[in-house]
Amino acid sequence: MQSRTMSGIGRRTLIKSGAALGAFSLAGPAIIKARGETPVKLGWIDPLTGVLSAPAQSETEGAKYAVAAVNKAGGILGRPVELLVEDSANDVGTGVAKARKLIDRDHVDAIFGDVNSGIAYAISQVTSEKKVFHIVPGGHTDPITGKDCKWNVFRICNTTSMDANAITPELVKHFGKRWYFVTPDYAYGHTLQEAFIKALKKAGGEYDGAMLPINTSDYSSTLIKARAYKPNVLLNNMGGLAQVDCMKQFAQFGMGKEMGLGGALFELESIEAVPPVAQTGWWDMEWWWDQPNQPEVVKWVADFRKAMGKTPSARHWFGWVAIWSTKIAAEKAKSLEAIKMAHALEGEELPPEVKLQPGKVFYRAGDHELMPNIFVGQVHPAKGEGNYFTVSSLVNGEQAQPLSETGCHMTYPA
Amino acid sequence: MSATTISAAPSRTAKPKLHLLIIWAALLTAPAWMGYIGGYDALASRILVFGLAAMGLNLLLGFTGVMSFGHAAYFGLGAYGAGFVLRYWVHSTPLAILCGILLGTVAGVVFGALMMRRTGMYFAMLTIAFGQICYYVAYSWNSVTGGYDGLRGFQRAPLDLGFTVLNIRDNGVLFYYFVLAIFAVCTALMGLLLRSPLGRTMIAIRENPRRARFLGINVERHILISFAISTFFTSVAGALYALLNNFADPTSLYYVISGNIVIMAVMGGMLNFWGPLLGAAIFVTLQDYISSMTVNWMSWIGIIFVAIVLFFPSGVLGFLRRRSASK
Amino acid sequence: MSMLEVRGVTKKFGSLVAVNDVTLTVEPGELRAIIGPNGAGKTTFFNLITGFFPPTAGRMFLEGRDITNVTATDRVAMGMARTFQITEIFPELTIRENIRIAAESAMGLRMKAWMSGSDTARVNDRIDEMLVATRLTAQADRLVGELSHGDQRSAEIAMALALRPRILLLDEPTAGMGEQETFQVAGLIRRLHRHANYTIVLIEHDMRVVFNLADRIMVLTEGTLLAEGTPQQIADNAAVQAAYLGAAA
Amino acid sequence: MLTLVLFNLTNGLILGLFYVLMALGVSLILNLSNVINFAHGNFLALGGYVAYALSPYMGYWLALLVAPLVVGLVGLIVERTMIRRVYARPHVYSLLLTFGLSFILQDFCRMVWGVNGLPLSIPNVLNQPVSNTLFFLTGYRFFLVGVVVVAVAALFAFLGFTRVGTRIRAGTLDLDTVSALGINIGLLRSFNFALGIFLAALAGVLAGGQIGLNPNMGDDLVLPSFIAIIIGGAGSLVGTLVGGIVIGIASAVTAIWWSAGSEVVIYILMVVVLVLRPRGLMGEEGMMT
Repeated sequence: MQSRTMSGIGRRTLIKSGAALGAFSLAGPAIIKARGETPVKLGWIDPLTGVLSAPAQSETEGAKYAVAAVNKAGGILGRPVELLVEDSANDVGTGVAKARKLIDRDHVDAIFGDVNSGIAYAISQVTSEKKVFHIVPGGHTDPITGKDCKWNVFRICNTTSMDANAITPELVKHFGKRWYFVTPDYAYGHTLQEAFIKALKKAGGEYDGAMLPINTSDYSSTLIKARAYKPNVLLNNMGGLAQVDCMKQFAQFGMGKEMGLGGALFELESIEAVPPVAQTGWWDMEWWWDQPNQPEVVKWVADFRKAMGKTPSARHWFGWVAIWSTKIAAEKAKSLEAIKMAHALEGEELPPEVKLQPGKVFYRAGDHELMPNIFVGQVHPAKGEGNYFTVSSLVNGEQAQPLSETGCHMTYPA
Repeated sequence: MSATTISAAPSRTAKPKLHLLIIWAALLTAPAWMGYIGGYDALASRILVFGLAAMGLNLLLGFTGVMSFGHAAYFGLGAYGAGFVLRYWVHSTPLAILCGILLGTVAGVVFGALMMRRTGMYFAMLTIAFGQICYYVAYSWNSVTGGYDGLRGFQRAPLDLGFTVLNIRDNGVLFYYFVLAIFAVCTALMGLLLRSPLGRTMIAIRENPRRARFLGINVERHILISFAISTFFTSVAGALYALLNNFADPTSLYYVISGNIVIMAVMGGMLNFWGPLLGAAIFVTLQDYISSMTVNWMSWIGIIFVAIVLFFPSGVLGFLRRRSASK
Repeated sequence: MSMLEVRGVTKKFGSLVAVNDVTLTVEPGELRAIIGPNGAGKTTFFNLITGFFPPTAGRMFLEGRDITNVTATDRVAMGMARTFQITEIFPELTIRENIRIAAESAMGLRMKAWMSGSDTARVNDRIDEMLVATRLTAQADRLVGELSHGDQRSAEIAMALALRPRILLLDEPTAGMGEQETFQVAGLIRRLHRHANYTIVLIEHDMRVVFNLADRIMVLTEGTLLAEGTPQQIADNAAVQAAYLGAAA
Repeated sequence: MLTLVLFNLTNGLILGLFYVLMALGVSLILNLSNVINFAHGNFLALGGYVAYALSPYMGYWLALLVAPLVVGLVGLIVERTMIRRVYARPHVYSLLLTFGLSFILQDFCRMVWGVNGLPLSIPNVLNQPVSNTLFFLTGYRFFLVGVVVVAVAALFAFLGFTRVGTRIRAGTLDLDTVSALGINIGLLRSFNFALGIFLAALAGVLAGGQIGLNPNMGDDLVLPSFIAIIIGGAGSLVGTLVGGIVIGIASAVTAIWWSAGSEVVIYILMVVVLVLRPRGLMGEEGMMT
């Protein structure tokens, strides 16, 4: 109630006055605090319960950690930052309701979420309708910044095409060109597999594959089929716990002796759920903590470990970047108005203490997709705390997917 | 007085009319006061939608005495039916609702006919299983339903009344009144139904199926009819849900939603016509609040389920009535 | 033509023979009583007649039509109405509503979601008629569950009558009743039989009621027909006296 | 192709046995208590987690036995304090009760053991494929089949040859008669419930070794176990056994041609069975109406 921005009042009044009973709403408690004390409210929606709760929880932790840091650094526009976390329960209806609640009732200045890209997309419909600044930290399907891109929506995690393009040369180099896909049967899986096929065809390879229900936990039938195809490498495109189950059974069946294992996205949360014998394969990490040559990263990781008692994952980094990006956008725009923030963030390069990696990391203006490095490397059993992955190369995001291939035509409201 | 069960039968007293006055006054002014109790327009619409779904279910559960734990299927099919029209066919809100109703009700009749030879727990189990069929179809048929990601890329269309256009697309309050109008029509139909011979037959089956059979009432056929009618109203709610979210997704067909609809009916008081609406209001609001306050909301919702079953089996209205009766 | 004809019906539950080869003929306008000690198979026999479950063997005819494989619901439509040993009513509805459900069912209105004014009037007339016939007009708007046992039984009979049955089957209509209530219900049955000329089959324990009302009596023991005849013939029957009346004395 | 089909048949059998273990528990409780246990999958998860918590102290083998016992005891407490109070009430209450319990149990596992998946380590001896051709028959899968076969055989022997078992079977057929014989139905139901939960928890420990532990791990197994019961036929434990194996095989064989259909096929199968043979493969006519 207290944190109405100028644009917020304007928008709300407009909506309310359209209603027959709009007059009532003006009688609300009109305590206007000094501008400096009024917190900037950020609404964070993630599936904290349900099958995606592990990455969702990490993202949320990262965001909370970032909010503490931002507040220490003077908040946003000199105002303290308040994070309102909502559980989408991995359900679109709930996610959309939470977005409306954060916008209509809590009058948040920005919305973040969701790990589930279907929910992220649905929320983006609400935020663009309500003209609220929206960052998708970790929902991967391409259309969010591709053919369905919206002026108010920015994304931190990679598109599936970026991930696929980054790892393909390594897989071809190490294993060969005959691939077998194990892919979840939903948009994320489809776009990922298409991206892989495109990249593989360029390299002159051949493939076969199986589309599985997203929560599949038994892979024996699929692995039997896969082995019969005699591929050089098995691409495990499943997500979260399903990916873990697939890896375990791959190891149990001793299939590592006959073919390589790899895929696009893998996460620290998942590696830890796999028994050591199954910790293997070539993968992308969308961010990896172990960067000994980057002093600010080493310091950040040490601080994070001290504060949170765990090693930060890519999801933590998503949360971190999401909050800092909002500060950067608002302070460059000198406003919390979504349209000004959106313009401000376009093409903006992240500073070292935010990007936490070498090279230039920026939001591409044409599709609002963050262009970080993709960490390509090999997973192995832990060689020290959190040390499960050895980076072999960094692939530049823009190189992985040029703007022309995204299908995004960014239009701003008149 | 234990006149709870005949509240839907012709009433001659003034008291129910007072109830009606309060209910409709509250519903009509909801957008004005929702904000003060921490609500918002979409929450009010959500309550109406689930209230309608629960009242539809309650025709079967409370007034015919037959258990269904699979009504999410018809709710979700209503949503998809509406979504299909807007996504693939024409930009028309009324047509979307009609198609949602058609899809949900046809499925209700077909599944009902397949299930009707079973009673008791096996019937309940079959309702769940048939509901899950719809879930898996929506989930697997990517090219049509959008699969796991849901059916997206549509928006409810403004309502063209001929003389004026109501922009229910962009105006949340206006959309609330649109939902309320449909809700009003549906509840009027339900009220008329329960006062009709068909409604009395349903109540007769609930009260005493054996007696009903020996009054020449074909119990199975009437349960099927009741089932179909109940899926009709639940699919109306589903269609409205799709319009509310501008989205249809498989979760709306999942059995957890069925369970939520059932608990709403029971929580409010399933022997009362308006009980499910009250239950929906309480449940949706509680879920909204608790899930914002704690990530362990599932425990709280679970505890609510258990507490209702063990301590308030006749729901809030039943509980109030008994308290006032014992004074 | 006989109103009801039962030819050699048998009902077995597993190895237990509940009803064994029983034959019965009831003429129009007749009041037939079925008596016998507990466990004689009287109610099972009733359940067979009304279609509660199918017989293991034998056939049944209602006004010459074979009803052996007809469902209970359809038998009602053909003119058969029954009451139960333990009163089966809709306890949380008023007497009027109870009868209304029966009347609407009998008049073929039960599927209707809307009713015309003339239908409503016809239903109301039938309800009033039944209320008068069973002398329940004064209690018409009370919940059946709140009534005395005798009135509840009268209400159940009123529901059966509202079906306009060709034949009425009453299972122990005075069971568990006091002197006054027994008198009330027996009086009602007598009026239905003598004045309205209903065909009635009843199972009854109270011998005063049976011998006062019945035109003919059949006696069942252990599922088989022991004797059949007028009240006088039954009273004089040595086998009946030995097996049943003697045991009761 | 033939090898592929044969592989999948065998594999489906293994899968089916899993469903069987789960469905038998649901079926036992349904038959005697007339309660559909929605929380069955959560008891399964709890079984896995308890084994995970216990195995550092007592080793895998002992935990395999002790964890189901512990969870069975939890089941017994739940039955005595809550479930038994709704036996006499309309079905809707028992459904809602177990539904609510499933929420609570799922959240409990999440609170105690966290949202990240946890691996349940199995002894190395079980972790190797038996042969190179039959690579999908790992030692663990053989072990899993062995445990299920032993458990199911023991269950049927128990129901067939012991006094309590005979009473449970009799109670399934005719509860009134059993109680008229002076048997304490309340105790019988409590024991039977705990037995069903024991089986679920055992399935949980076994599943944990194969697919790992997470708070939602039982969710996807509850509905298939309902289907197994419907296909097998109400009131018949043998039917449930057959039903579980049938859907396991159907699901595995379907995966050869149509991977995404491996879940939906069991529902299609159910509809086919219901249309052709409404009482299920082995159901008794009287039981289902």
